[in-house]
This record gives sequence, C-alpha cells and structure tokens, in this order.
Amino acid sequence: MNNKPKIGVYVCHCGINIAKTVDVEAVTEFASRLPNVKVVRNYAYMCSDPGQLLIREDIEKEGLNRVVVASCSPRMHENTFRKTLAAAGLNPYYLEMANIREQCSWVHEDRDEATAKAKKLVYAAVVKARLLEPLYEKEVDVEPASLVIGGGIAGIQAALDIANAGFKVYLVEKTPSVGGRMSQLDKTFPTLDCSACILTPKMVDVANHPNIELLAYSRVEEISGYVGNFAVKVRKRARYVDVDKCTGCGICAQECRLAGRIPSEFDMNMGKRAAVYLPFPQAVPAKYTIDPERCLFLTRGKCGKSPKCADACASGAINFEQQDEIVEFKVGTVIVATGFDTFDPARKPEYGYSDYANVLTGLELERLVSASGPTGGAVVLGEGENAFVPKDIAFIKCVGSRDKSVGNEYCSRVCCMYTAKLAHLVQEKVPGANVRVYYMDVRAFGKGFEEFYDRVRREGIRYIRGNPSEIFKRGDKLVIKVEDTLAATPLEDEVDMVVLAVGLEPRKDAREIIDILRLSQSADRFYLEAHPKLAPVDTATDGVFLAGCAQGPKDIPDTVAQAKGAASSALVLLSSGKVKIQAQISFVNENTCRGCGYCVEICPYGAIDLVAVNRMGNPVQVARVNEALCKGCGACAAACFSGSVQQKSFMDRQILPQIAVLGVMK
Amino acid sequence: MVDVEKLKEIARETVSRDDVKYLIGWRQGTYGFRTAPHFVGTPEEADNLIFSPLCSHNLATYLTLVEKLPVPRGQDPDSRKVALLVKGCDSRAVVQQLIEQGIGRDSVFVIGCPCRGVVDLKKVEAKFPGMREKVSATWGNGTIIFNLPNGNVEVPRQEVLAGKCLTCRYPNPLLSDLNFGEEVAVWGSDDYADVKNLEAGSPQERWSFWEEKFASCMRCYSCRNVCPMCYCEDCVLDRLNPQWVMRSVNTAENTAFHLARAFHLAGRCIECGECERVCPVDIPIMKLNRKLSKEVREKYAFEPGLDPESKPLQASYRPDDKEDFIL
Amino acid sequence: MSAEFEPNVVAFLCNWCSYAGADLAGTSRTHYPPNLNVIRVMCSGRVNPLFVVNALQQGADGVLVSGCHPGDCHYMEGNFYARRRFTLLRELLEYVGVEPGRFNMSWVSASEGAKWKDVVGEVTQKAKEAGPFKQFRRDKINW
Amino acid sequence: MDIKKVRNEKFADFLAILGEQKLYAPQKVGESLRFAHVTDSSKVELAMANTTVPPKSIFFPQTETLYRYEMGNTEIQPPAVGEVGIVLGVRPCDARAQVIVDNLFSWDVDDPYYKERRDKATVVGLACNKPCVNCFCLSLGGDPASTEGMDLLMTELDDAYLLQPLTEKGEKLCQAAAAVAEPATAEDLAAAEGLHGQAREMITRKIETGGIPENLPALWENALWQETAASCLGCGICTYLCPTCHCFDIQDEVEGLEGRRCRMWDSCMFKEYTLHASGHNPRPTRRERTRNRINHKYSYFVDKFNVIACVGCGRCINHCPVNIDILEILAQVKEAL
Repeated sequence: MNNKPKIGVYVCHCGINIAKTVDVEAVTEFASRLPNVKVVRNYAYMCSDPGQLLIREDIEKEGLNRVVVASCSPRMHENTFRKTLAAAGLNPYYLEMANIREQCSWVHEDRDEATAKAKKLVYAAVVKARLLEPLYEKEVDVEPASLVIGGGIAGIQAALDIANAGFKVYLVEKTPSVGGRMSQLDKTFPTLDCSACILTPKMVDVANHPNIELLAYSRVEEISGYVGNFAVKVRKRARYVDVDKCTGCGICAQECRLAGRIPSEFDMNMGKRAAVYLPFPQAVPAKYTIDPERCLFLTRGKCGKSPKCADACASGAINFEQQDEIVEFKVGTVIVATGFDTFDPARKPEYGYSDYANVLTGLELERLVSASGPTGGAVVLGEGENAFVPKDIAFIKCVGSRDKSVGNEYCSRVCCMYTAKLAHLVQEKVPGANVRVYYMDVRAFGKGFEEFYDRVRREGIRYIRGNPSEIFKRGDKLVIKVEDTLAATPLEDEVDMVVLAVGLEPRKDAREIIDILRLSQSADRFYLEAHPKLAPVDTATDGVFLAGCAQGPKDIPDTVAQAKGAASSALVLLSSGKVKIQAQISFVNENTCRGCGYCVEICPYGAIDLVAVNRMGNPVQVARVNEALCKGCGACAAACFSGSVQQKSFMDRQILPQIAVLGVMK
Repeated sequence: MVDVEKLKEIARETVSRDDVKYLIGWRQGTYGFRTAPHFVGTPEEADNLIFSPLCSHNLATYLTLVEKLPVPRGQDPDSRKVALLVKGCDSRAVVQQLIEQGIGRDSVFVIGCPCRGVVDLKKVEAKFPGMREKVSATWGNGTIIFNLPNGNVEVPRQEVLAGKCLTCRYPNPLLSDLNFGEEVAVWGSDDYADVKNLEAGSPQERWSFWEEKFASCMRCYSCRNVCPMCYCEDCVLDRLNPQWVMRSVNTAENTAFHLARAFHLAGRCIECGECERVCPVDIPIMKLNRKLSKEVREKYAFEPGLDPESKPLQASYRPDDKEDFIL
Repeated sequence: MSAEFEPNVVAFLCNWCSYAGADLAGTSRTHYPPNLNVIRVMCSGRVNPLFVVNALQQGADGVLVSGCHPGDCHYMEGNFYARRRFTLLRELLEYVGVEPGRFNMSWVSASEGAKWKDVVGEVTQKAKEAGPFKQFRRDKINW
Repeated sequence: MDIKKVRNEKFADFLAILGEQKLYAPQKVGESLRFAHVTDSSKVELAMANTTVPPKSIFFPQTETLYRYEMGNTEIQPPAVGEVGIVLGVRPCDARAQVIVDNLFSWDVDDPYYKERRDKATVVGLACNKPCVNCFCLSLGGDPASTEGMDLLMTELDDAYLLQPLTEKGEKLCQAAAAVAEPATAEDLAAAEGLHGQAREMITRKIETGGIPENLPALWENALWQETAASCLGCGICTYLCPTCHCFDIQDEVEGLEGRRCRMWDSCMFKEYTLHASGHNPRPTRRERTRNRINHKYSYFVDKFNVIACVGCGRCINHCPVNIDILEILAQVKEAL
C-alpha cells in the first residue's frame, strides 16, 4: 500500500474566536508550503457539519491519509474529528490537532505573535501527522459473571441486581453470614423501619437466587487478569460443619460446653454465644460454624470424652476433619463492597471508653435497644444485682470524625442521624429518661433528616453545642466536662450513660483488597473512585467498581443507590459481552528489549509482564504488554533505557520531530 | 599476601565443574604494567591467573557483553554458569545486574576477591615511564610494591591508587558464591569533594570545564561498552529512528551523548570507574556519574548494587520525595 | 541588543491536568506571553528526560514539564516517577553548566488556569534572563 | 635543498612565521594531545611521544559536511574545504600512514575534499628521538626518521631543530623561515644521524610480516579470533586512533527544513558497521569484527594497494582498554601459519 503521507490541514476560524487574533489566511498559506501537505483549507467552524463534510470530501476525493485540524483543544473535539475520519473510511488515529484557540488565540493579544505561534503549532502537528500510524480499538470478550466482595447491604443489592439481569454472581463474604452492618441495626433513620425486617428478605433472596453463588465464611485470595477476564481464587474457610447436612436446628450450640461463654461479635461482645454458633438468628446461610479459635476440640484436640456437638447432631453434620477449600472461577467484573469498621473510641482516651462500662458506642447501644439483642431490647446496664436502667443519658457526636488528631478529617455522614434515632429510641424505652446530645454541628442533609431532627427535639431531647473535653467518674455518675459554646458556659454534666457517636473508618484489612486489585486510597484511606464527580463507582482498574462504605461513609439509601450504580456499571460490560480496549497503548519491541523490568515495576496497572522468549535458540526474557490492562499513560516508555517500550501515538519518533519544530522555528 | 596459587587452585576446581562454562579472571598483560581479562576454559589455562593491584578491569561487564550466537535447531543452548572473579566494586555490578535481570543468579558463579585497591595506570606509567618489560605488583602495608626489572619499588598507595579506590567504601565483595582471600578493612569514605568543587563554580565556569572535555570526545563508545550497567543490545544512542544523537562528532552531540549516558546510569552506577579508565582522551566521566550518585544518596538515601532485593531507583518513588524546585 | 531577546520555550504537558489547566486559562481569556509552545502527552510520566536534552539541543531556550499535583495523577503514579527523573536531570543539567532557570517543572491542575498563566510568565521570564541557549545547541556553527 | 636549523631560542619566532599560514600542530585538547589549529603558539606541544589522535583528522576530519540542502530545493551546496596550511610535528609513522590512506581516497576517483586538503597542506615531520614502548614501525618499512609523506623533516637536537626540506613545499617553508634559520653544520647532521640511530635501537617490539598477507585468510576459522574477541569491548578506540583506518559512514542530518549530508568516521569494530537494513549482520559478533580488522590491514589492503595498512605507531596497543595487542595477534598468526 502506498502510505506516503498526504496531509490535509484544516484551519478553523471558530467564528471570530480564532480569526480575531490569528491571521487564519496566513496560517493557511504557511501550511500549504509544509512537506507532505496536499490540501489546506480554512473554515468558519470546522466542527460544524459542513466543516466536517469538507474533511470527508477531501479524504474521499483527494486521497488524504492524514488530517490536521487546527482549531480548539483536542480535549474538546478530538473525538468529533476522529469520527469524521472514520466516516470517510480513514483510520481515526490519523488525526492530529493543533490547539490554536485555548492555547493561542484566547491567550494572546498581539495578532502577529499569535499568528506566528499558530503557524508553529500547525507545523508541529503536521510533522507528527506524517508519522502517525493507524490504531485499532480491540475488543475482548467479557466473562458473563461478576464477583461481589462483601455481603452487606451494598454487596447484597449489587448481587441481586446483577443476578436478576441474568448473570452469574459470586458473592464472597468473610463472616459466616451475609447481612453486614445493617443486620446489627435495630431501626433505620429517619423512617424508623425495622432494619431486620427490610434486610432479611433480601438476604434470603441471595441465598435462594439461582444465579448467585454465595461463598460465605470465605476470603478472596487472588485476582489476576483484566476487565472482562478476571481469574479469581477464593478460600472457603472450613466451618467444621457440613453445610449440606446442617439443618440449622441449633442443638449443637445448646450442647456446646462453651455455650453462653463466648462474647458474640454480632452483639458487639455484649451477648454471649457458644463455640459452634450462628452469628444471629436470621443468618444466611442458616448454617452453624465452629469457631476454630475457641472450640475446645479444635484448639486442644480434646473436648470432654467426646465433643458434645457432634454427639448431639442428628444429621452428623459436625466434621472436625474439614479443610479450607480453594474455589477458582472467572468473572468479567468485580464489585468491591467491603464496608467499614467503626472508630475505636479507645483512641480518644479522654472519653473513658476503655475505663467505664457505661460509656458505649452507638453500635453497642444499637444492639442494646434491639429486640434481638443481648437484653431483648431493654436498655439495662450492668449485670445481675448491679443492673440498672440509666436515666441521665448523653450522646457525644463526631467521635473519630472531623478530627485531625486521630487522622480522620472527614465527616462520617451517618452519626448525626443515628444519634437522633438512638436518642429517640432510648427515650421511648426508658420512661422519664433525660437525654441530651453534645454536638459540633448537626448535619441533617438527607431526605427526611431535618424533619426527624426536629421531631426528636420536640420529643424533649436536648441538643447542647459543645465538644466534651473529658469524662470522669464521680460516685456512681459519669461527669462530662464540656463548654456550652452557645451559652459560653462551662458545664459539668452528671449522667448515667454516655453514648459515643463513633464515626466510620475503612476496614482494618482494607489493604488486602488494594493489593489484590491494585486499587488506590483517597486521603481518607477509603478506596479511591476513578473520578469524584463523573465516575464515583468506577476505579482506576477497569471492570472494578465500588459500592457502599468501602468508598466512603454513607447511609443505607446512598449505599443501596451506589450498589445499584455499581451493578448497572458492571451490567453495561456484562450485557454488551465485549469491552473495547484503549488504542493508544504501549507496546514492546521484543527484539531490542533487554528484560530489565523497569517498565514492569513502573506500570501502575500491572499491565506489563516479563515473559520468557526464545531468541535464535537462546532463552531471554522480555517485557510484554497486556493490551487489555494498559491505560496508555506511557510511563513505561519514558522509563525504558533502550527505547524498546513505546506508546502508540506518543512514540519517541513522533515526539522528537515536534520538539525539533518547536525548537528550531522562531 | 595474596595466595595466587590458591586462586589458581580454586579456578582449576571451578572450571572442572560440569555446570561451569568458563571462568573470567585477570592475567599479566603484554608489556609494562598492563593486565588483561583472562578467559579460563581449562584447568591448564588457570596457570596464568593473577590477582594484584594491577587488576583494574571490572569483569562483570562480560556477563552482559557476551554475544549469544544462534543455537542450531535441535540443540540446547549452553546454560552452564560463567564463573567470575570480582572485587568489591565489581560485585556491586553483579548485584545491580541481578536486580535488573540482565543475568540470572543461577547463570553466574561469583568468586569474591576482597581488594585493597587497584592502581590508576596513568599514575603508574607517569611514575615509571617507558616500561617495556612485564611488571607485576603486590599489596604492601599501605603501599603498592612494584616488581620492576631492577628490583622492587614500594610506593605509598595514595600516590598510585585509582581515584575510585581512594574513596572506596566497599572493598569486600557484597555477593559471592565463594571467597578468595581475607576480608579487608574499609579504609575509604566519600564526601564527593571532587563533585562539590565543580558545583561551587558558576554555570559559565562549569560549562567551560565540560565543554572542553566533551569537545574532545571522539565517541568511540568505550565508556559505554565497558560499563557493566550499559547492557542494552541496541543502545538508544545508536538508533537512527528516532535519532536522539546525531552521528556528527561535535560539542553539541557529544554533550547530548554524555548527558544521556550519565542519566541512564542515575541510581545504577556502581562507581567501578571503568568508563573513565578506558577513555582514550581522558574525559573525567566519573565526575559526571558521581554527581548523580551524590544526588541519589543525598536526596533518596539510595545506593545501587548493594541489595539484590532492592528496587531500582528510577522504577520507584516515595510520595514525599523532595520537590523544592517544582513550580 | 536592539530588540529584546524572546526566548523559545518547549513545554510537555500531561493531558489530564496541566493541558486541561492550560485550556482553562484560554477559556478564561487570561493572557500570557506567546513564547511557550506545548507538546501534549498523556502523563508527565511519559516525558522521557532525553526529550529535555533534545529540546535544548534543538533550539529551545527553556523547557517545562508540567503534570498533575502529587497524588492527583490520572494514572495514579506517573508524576511521582517524573518528579524523581527530573529532579536528577535538573541537577545534571546544572552541573554541566546549564543555567538554573532553563529547566522547570510545575504541577498545574485542570482547575488552575490562573496558575498556568503564572507558570508561563515565570518560565518565560527565567529563560529570557538566561538568554539564548548556546551551550549544546545543535547549531550551524558545528556544521 | 639546503638543510637548515632553527635554534631553540628562535623557535617561537619560527612558529610565528608558520602561523602566518593556517597552522596545525599537536596541542592539548581537553586532556589529550591531538592536532589542532594553532591560535596560541605557546600551546604547541612537540615534546611528546606522539599525539593520541593521529593527524589523519586534518585531512579526513571525523565529521565532514559534504553538502547542504534545503527541503524542496534540488540544488546542493558543497561547502568550501577551507584553508589547510602547515601540519607541524607529524611523526614519521603518521606521515607514512597518510600516504597509505591516499591510496584509498584516490583509488577509483579522487575524493575532492580529501585531495584538496592533502594538496594544500605542507607536512612538517618530526623525527622520533624517543620512540614509545609499543612502537614497531621498523617492522613495517617505517623508520623513526622516515621522510615518506613529508615536505620537511625536523629533528630535535639539543639546542636546535634541524630542518630538512624534502619537497618544493618544504623548501618554500624553509625560505620563509630564513630570517630565523641558519645553515646546519656537519656536526648538526651527524648529531641528527646519531639520534636517528639511537631511536632505531630503542624500538624493541617487532614482527616479521613476511607470509602474513597471503596466508592470513587461510586462518579464517582459527580459534585465535574467538580468543581475541572474548575480551574485546567492541569500542572504536583501536580504529579511531589508527592513522591508517579510514572507514566512514554517510548520514543526512536534517534540522527543520534544512539539512546536510555528511560523512563521519566509522569503525568496523562497531556492530552497526555491517548491520543490514534487513536486520541481517554478516559480521554478527566481535569474533568476525576482530578478524576483519586484522585481515583488512594485513591482507585485503595489501591485495588492493600492495602495502600493509599498518605503520606500527602502537596507538591501538597503547590505548586498548583490555590490552588487545596487535603484535600478540600477529605472533599467534605467524605461529598458526
């Protein structure tokens, strides 16, 4: 094929936007003298239909094989003109743009200077255009399945949406049951819906959905591959209970020698469970799990004469020989919905959380007021003879949020409302209770939030603006030292119970998923979305999406909305069945590559591997780009000493002539 | 005292191994104070091995310089190891080559030779001009003893050691499969005085210093070819498309060549000084390399060629790297 | 000199931050000197340090590399690598006698049109002060 | 033609007279000695063994513009070769080497650039009183006082430089220097003869070249090439510093819309030297390249021009970073024959 460059140069007036400052005719005349330029035209609006038609006609009639458009920023219209080229049957990557508007006519006043600069920019574009090569956007097939990591409400919702659309979902949950944080809640703000009542049907749906494979009590160990083709390795931990045989009857737990002696994680360690346990009554799957760190038989090899659970189980489901199982499968997309941990108030010792039993966190109170909680929903502190019902109750907000001293600058978004909700519930449950809330600000921004905040204040809950400095014990009472900043009065408030409205933090093991999926963290340490505005559920890794609090604190409706967004983003890929990969990616000249691995180290996407190849019978290793993973940043090309790695459309041999033109031409 | 007979014995044993292709060491040169790389393929050839203050060549360069011929179809490539004698500085080259995967650890058998410094041939030949007869040398106590035809001459080693040896901080090999000779106490420290001296001048003074040097460069590429870290088979500076550096030999192109060469060694140069040693027109190349070594040490607390597990400087970063000059 | 020396500055801008910032300067109709011409790359991490040497050789009196602020790189890490490379390159250039004002680097985000204007002004001024680059300019003198 | 002498105290004046023409002489450039245009005669260094870079660089510059052009213009503009006046201080080996190289540049056609420089230049030789360690000119038909390729031979005496004109150009130079010169005495001539004899005695390195040119190709597959090449770095020192090596490459260098075609030294020791556009390389390794270097000098060139393209200046031995010694190679060749 005769591929001698025949370049068309199109100089845009952009009305008067360019033409006012740049002598478009002079630029046109200049361009006509440049090497390989066959056609030069100027036109009022190149991006208009007639403007584009000019280009199309010239390509077709004059046989142009490269196009330079001197107009606005390529960030504005590069795609427009690429389509123009494609419509005329020319490879869209034979386009080069000269930005003579944003970076020339709009920023310069002197017509001669601006015209001279425009000429230079056009010349640089022409020399690059001469060297452009056709690029093709390849497509790869998408494995019609999705992995959802985390079985909280975000993961559940995302899994259900994808499964309902007809695609296979692997839902991986690290604890024995799905449900997540929401299952621990009693009521939800501001509507006071029963959390369990709205959540459990969805949990059951997950368990029963033909398209969902629930891998509870499991961890993702490894994910390799790229968008459309992720290979996943999951470790299913041994439950020591054969889930096929277990009927969930619970006799094992009743019989367990440690029944009622192990703090229940679900009840924030306030309730007790056995070594074989169901985390909570509505758990899904409704299968028992033996806690390998507690079970006498598993830790000591001996449990009385014989393990009572095994003896009692009628279906013979107890199996102490069970081993972890590695499950491997392929998916096209991944949704990360790993949720949050609550702030550990022990990091703010002035609040005495570690010292005083009647200083609680919000989530602990949540369990206390829950009918399924350790007290059956009664607000009672202490045990046995010491049990008492607190009357003077204070809430402290922003514990571990908006607090640089603990490294959390952000607002946790839910504490204001859950405080209002809990205050309301406590007052409802403790007749005559005297409830107050210490706050910095009240952020009641969501639908129905302000109304609810109003309601609880009308119910008699006092809001006192002040950030307590210290809590200490005086007799039976806790004393809160605080300044009422509205009244400018120092207070010492004596109360029976303090509830700390702890904020939300990234999971303590968040790093694991970062390493597995090459995600990034934002400054708040939550997972970083691809764009804070326009790609809030995407990540820098194509095909990997975020849902729920893993990305940042949010309430249930926002979480569900984001989960649905993530599911929808995943479905776009899954349902199209194909994914287009970048065209302007890197490639390696394997003949000159010395396999030093700098590019491999540098690539932020893990898109380059060293592979063994045979060079004239000699084994050598060379870098190879995984085209589906490469995002076209070109960092590898700059790192390559031998120039063996190059980025398409930004090759050294395309950039050097640009430098020459800009340097030499005065 | 260096027990050369012991070295020969080690070499004989090494080349007798089934998994060793050949051993690279040093031998007496053809005249005067010269020595030469010596490729030992058979136990007999080990007889000519020496190890002395004259053994300046960094033999690690041959690990990557070796030209692999096409292997005829049906035959297996020779995967036997190359055995190599290394001084402290040379061993850093091997370490850095391992990091950059130019060579595999199992493809090389490293015999470490703790070193008390090698001579700068230019200093020695100036001291004893016109030496035709072959001369050997040994290390004395803080001296170098030259076995001249008319008797031994002992010279304080400060007078004849190579510049790199005067500031040497790594006289003992950092990596070896086998050690020959006793560990040597570190004597040197490096304050980069040579670099700082030049830095102190004005830009004009610095350029006039370098202009003269770069202008005299003939682009024989010996500095590049001898460098154990310049292992690209196709050097980017030899390319015609794109042509980074014109073939024309003049100050501008020579400067671009030297800047590119030096930059490509930033965070990689292990300061064996071979580039400067081989330069036929005596360009102080190490002054360039050492500038970058200094910056790399000061700014990133990094030294190449020390730890085979470390990441290359230019392929890593810290979010809080200094950036005082950035607008 | 009769006419004031007008330097020639070649700039390498990353597509996502600095190029967008320069576009914003245009959209905001700020005005700055015309001495600087831009080569767009996808990331400051793409800029091979030899581009800078080459630009000086080929007639640039000043060179600028501009990328996203640290932590804001569209490709997460590219500007961190660029920062290391160009910190070292700058030291090397100055060491052989290139005036300190000739090579510059900046972080300009997509929202910093005003900063871009300032950067262009500063870089142009510095190159102007340094005068025509002669040290290793590929020149007809050498022909 | 009368032999004259310039006393040491008048030598500066002599240089000043020579400097009326464009004068090239050994000077320190950077850190090494080479022939360069003399702008300050106090920088001329004649008390040397020899220059690092041979004077071939004057007649055959390392980089030379053949012509310039502009894009879109078919006219080419060859540059003026410029003035070449006197080349002072050329050692006999180098003067002789240039005569050998003349063969090549006037073989099928005269190379106009080279020829013009050669024709214009007056070569003022300088006899070697103290040959260096690796000099072996005697083995190749040379001599520390050889006059081949010179217009005038100088010999450094204790108190004066003896000037022995050899050609008309040399004679003219002597006449131009008449004011600072005086006739040489018989004692002077005897002293020079003595020095020349002493110098011959000092040359200890030798090779008997007989039989090498005709038999060298027979050693094509001999192991000695591989053994030599094993330590070779593949750099250009031996060829660039060789006074008879004359290979060049031709390249176009374009800047903007202007360009030039130029030639520059090339070296058969470089991999790119024989690399074909297809990627094929007929001399794929240093073994073939090393073999070629010796064969070219000692056999191919002899076939074509009946003279060995080596003058025994010893530069390749002096400067090889890995002590590859051409005399050692030739000794092995002799042994293998």
